[in-house]
Amino acid sequence: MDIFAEKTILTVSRLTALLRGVLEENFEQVWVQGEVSNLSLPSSGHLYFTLKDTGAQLRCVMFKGAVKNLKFRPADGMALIARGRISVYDQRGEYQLICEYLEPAGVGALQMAFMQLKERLAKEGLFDEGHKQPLPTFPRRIGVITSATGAAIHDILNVLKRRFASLEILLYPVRVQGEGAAPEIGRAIDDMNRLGLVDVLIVGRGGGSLEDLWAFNEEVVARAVYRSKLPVISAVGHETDWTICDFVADLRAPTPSAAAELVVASSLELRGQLDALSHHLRMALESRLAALNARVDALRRSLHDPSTMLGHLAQRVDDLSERLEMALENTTLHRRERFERLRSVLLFHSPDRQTERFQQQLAMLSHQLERQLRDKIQQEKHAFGSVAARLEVLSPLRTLSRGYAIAAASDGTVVTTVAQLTEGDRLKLQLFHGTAICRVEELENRNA
Amino acid sequence: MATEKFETSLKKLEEIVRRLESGSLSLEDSLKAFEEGVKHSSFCAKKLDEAERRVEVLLKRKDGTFAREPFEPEEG
Amino acid sequence: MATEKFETSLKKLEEIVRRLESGSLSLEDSLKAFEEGVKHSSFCAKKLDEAERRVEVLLKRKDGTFAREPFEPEEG
Amino acid sequence: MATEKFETSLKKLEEIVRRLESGSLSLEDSLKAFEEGVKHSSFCAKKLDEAERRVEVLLKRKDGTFAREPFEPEEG
Amino acid sequence: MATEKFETSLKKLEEIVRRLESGSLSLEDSLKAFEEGVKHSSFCAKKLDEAERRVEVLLKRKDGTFAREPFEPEEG
Amino acid sequence: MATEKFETSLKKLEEIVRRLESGSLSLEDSLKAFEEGVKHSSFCAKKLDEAERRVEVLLKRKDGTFAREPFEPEEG
Amino acid sequence: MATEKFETSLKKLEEIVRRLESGSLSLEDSLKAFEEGVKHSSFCAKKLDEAERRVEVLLKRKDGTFAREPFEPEEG
Repeated sequence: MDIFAEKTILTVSRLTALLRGVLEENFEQVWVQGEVSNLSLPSSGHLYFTLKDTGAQLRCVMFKGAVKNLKFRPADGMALIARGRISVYDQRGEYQLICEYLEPAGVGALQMAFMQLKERLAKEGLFDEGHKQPLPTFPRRIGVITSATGAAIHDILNVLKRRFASLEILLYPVRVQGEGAAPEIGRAIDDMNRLGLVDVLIVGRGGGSLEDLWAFNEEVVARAVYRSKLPVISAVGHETDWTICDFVADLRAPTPSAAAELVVASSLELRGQLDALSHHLRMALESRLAALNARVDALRRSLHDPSTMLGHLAQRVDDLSERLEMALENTTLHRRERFERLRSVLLFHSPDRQTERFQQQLAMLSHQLERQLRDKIQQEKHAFGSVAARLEVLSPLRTLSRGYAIAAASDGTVVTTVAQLTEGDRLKLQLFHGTAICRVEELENRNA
Repeated sequence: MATEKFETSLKKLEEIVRRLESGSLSLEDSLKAFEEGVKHSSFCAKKLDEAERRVEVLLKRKDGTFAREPFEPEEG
Repeated sequence: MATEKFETSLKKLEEIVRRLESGSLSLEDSLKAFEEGVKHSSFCAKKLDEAERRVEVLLKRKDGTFAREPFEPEEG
Repeated sequence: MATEKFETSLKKLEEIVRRLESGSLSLEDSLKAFEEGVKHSSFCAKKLDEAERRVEVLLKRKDGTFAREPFEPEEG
Repeated sequence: MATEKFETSLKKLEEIVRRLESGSLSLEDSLKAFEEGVKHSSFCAKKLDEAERRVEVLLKRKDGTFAREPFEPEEG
Repeated sequence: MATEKFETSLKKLEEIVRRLESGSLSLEDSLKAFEEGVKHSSFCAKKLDEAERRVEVLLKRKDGTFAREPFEPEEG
Repeated sequence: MATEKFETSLKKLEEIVRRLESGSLSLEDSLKAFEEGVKHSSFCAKKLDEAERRVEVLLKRKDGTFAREPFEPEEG
């Protein structure tokens, strides 16, 4: 119908019905990409949102039945690719896309689902470190939840064999991929907890595609792991693949082999630790005993001191005794020396010498005394002798001896002339020998 | 008690070693601690020695109970 | 007394050795100190010998017999 | 007196020796001093002999016998 | 007198010797001095002999008998 | 007189000899002087003899006898 | 005279001899002088003899007897 050919006046409803027919006919199946805004999910269960890009926007709705099948939850700002048909909402006169399928733009739906679940569980606290349990230091029995025929159990047993670890393994066989795998895994975890036969759980499988590993990204598994009282080691796929299960688990091993290694290592380490502790225990006590022994020995050796002290004291006493004797001997010796010196000086100065000197002096003086006197006498004798001799020579008696006589008057006067005489006078004649008294008889030569 | 756990015992051993090494114990206490340590050490060693290498598979019966059986993995 | 502890005795021994080494004691006091020191020294040596014998016994047990004896460490 | 101490006696002996060596004593006093000195010397020697015997006994004990005798050091 | 001391006598002897050495004494005084000197000399000799004998005795004693005699030095 | 001293007498003897030598004396005086000199000489000789005997006695004593005689020098 | 001294007498004798020798004397005077001279001569001879005898006596005394006689020289 050419609505532009003639002026045909249509009612709004009519026109709207016409437009819907056109749109529904031509846009029965379209893919459109845009950014989500104004997202709302009322209690009716239908999802309403707008897709937009820089130039336009498109009203979208997804009915409850389709929403149920979504692996992820759309959100404002999310870039989406939507598949659906265009229809018109008569009452408002708006056209809208009735979405049958949605997927995140850029990533696959599974990834988006993974991310969203991860985000949600993280928000809920399922990944909190605080909730994680430590592995038992000594796991004696290990529960392994995996396929009985898969690579995982094979790898785990190989590791145990290789490491000679004495551990018990209890396998709980489950499907690890495909429909129903996740609930089975979850149930297995719960069963293991209930049975209480093991100390730790290894949950996992070998590597595969994202789809293969998907069971481990399912919420049911995550929640079972979270619920588990037994510590859970998640060991899914290869090293680069992380699953939700990995995040929730108490420990994540990159591979089942690695999980086995962890468990074994802890067991071996434990043995080493015990040995070390036992060694330290012994060493600590022995070194303490040795130290105490050394200390006691050192002290005991130091106790030998009194002998040395006694030796020193004895030496001192001996020394003093010796000095005492010496001093006493010196006392008498010095006095003896001093005394002997004095005595010898005394003897040297004995009066003997003085008397001897005096004797000599006296002898000399006595000798001189005698000689002087003798000399004197001799001298006088000599002087006298010569005078006496001269006198002898001069003696007048010599004249008399020749016959001369000296006549002396009675008065003694020597008569030298007759004049002096009178007859009858008495004369005294001195002769050489003797005298004669004579009388004068006659006088002659009176004048001569 | 028999319910003493390996971990508890090991922890006590550790504690004892630490106390002994600190040198703060008297000789008598050191000896007591050592004696206790030896007991713990022996206990732990015994526990470690008890473990055997055994691989079993858990089979779920129809009635919901479980049974353990030796597990022989298939080659490959 | 029998309650004398190794540490007390050792401390006294040390004190005695220090006093002896200080050289400030009279002969009489030195002798007394020495006598007491010898007593303490012997006491300490005896205690250490006992301790060593006890350790030896414990270690012997541990290496053999002990491991098989039932042991239940007490809760600390 | 019996209460005379070794150190006192030794000191007196030293004093006597010093006085004797100084030469300031009279002969008579020297003799007296010497006699007294000899007494002190003998006293000291006797005391030292006693001390040595005592130490000897203690050391003999210490090396062997003593350890077997019951000994309980008294609280100081 | 009997209280005369060796030292006094020796001093007098010295004085006498000095006076004798000075040569200033008269014969009479020399004689007197010498006589006195001889007396002092004899006295000193006697005293010294006595002292030496006593020293000998004391030293002999000290080496043997004395140590066995009980001795308690007096407080000084 | 008895108080005449040896030295005085000797001096007088010397004087007498000098005077005799001077020759100034009369025979009579010489004789008198001589007589006096002889007296002095004799006196001196006697004194010297006495002195020598005394010394001899003292020395004899000193070498032997004297030491045994009791002697107490007087306080000077 | 008795108081006449040897020297005076000798002098007079010499004078007499000189006068006699001068020859100036009469025989009578010569005789008198001579007579006097003889007297003096005799006197002198006598004095000399006396002196010699006295010396002998004194010397004899001194060598023997004298020493035993008490002698107290007079104070000069």
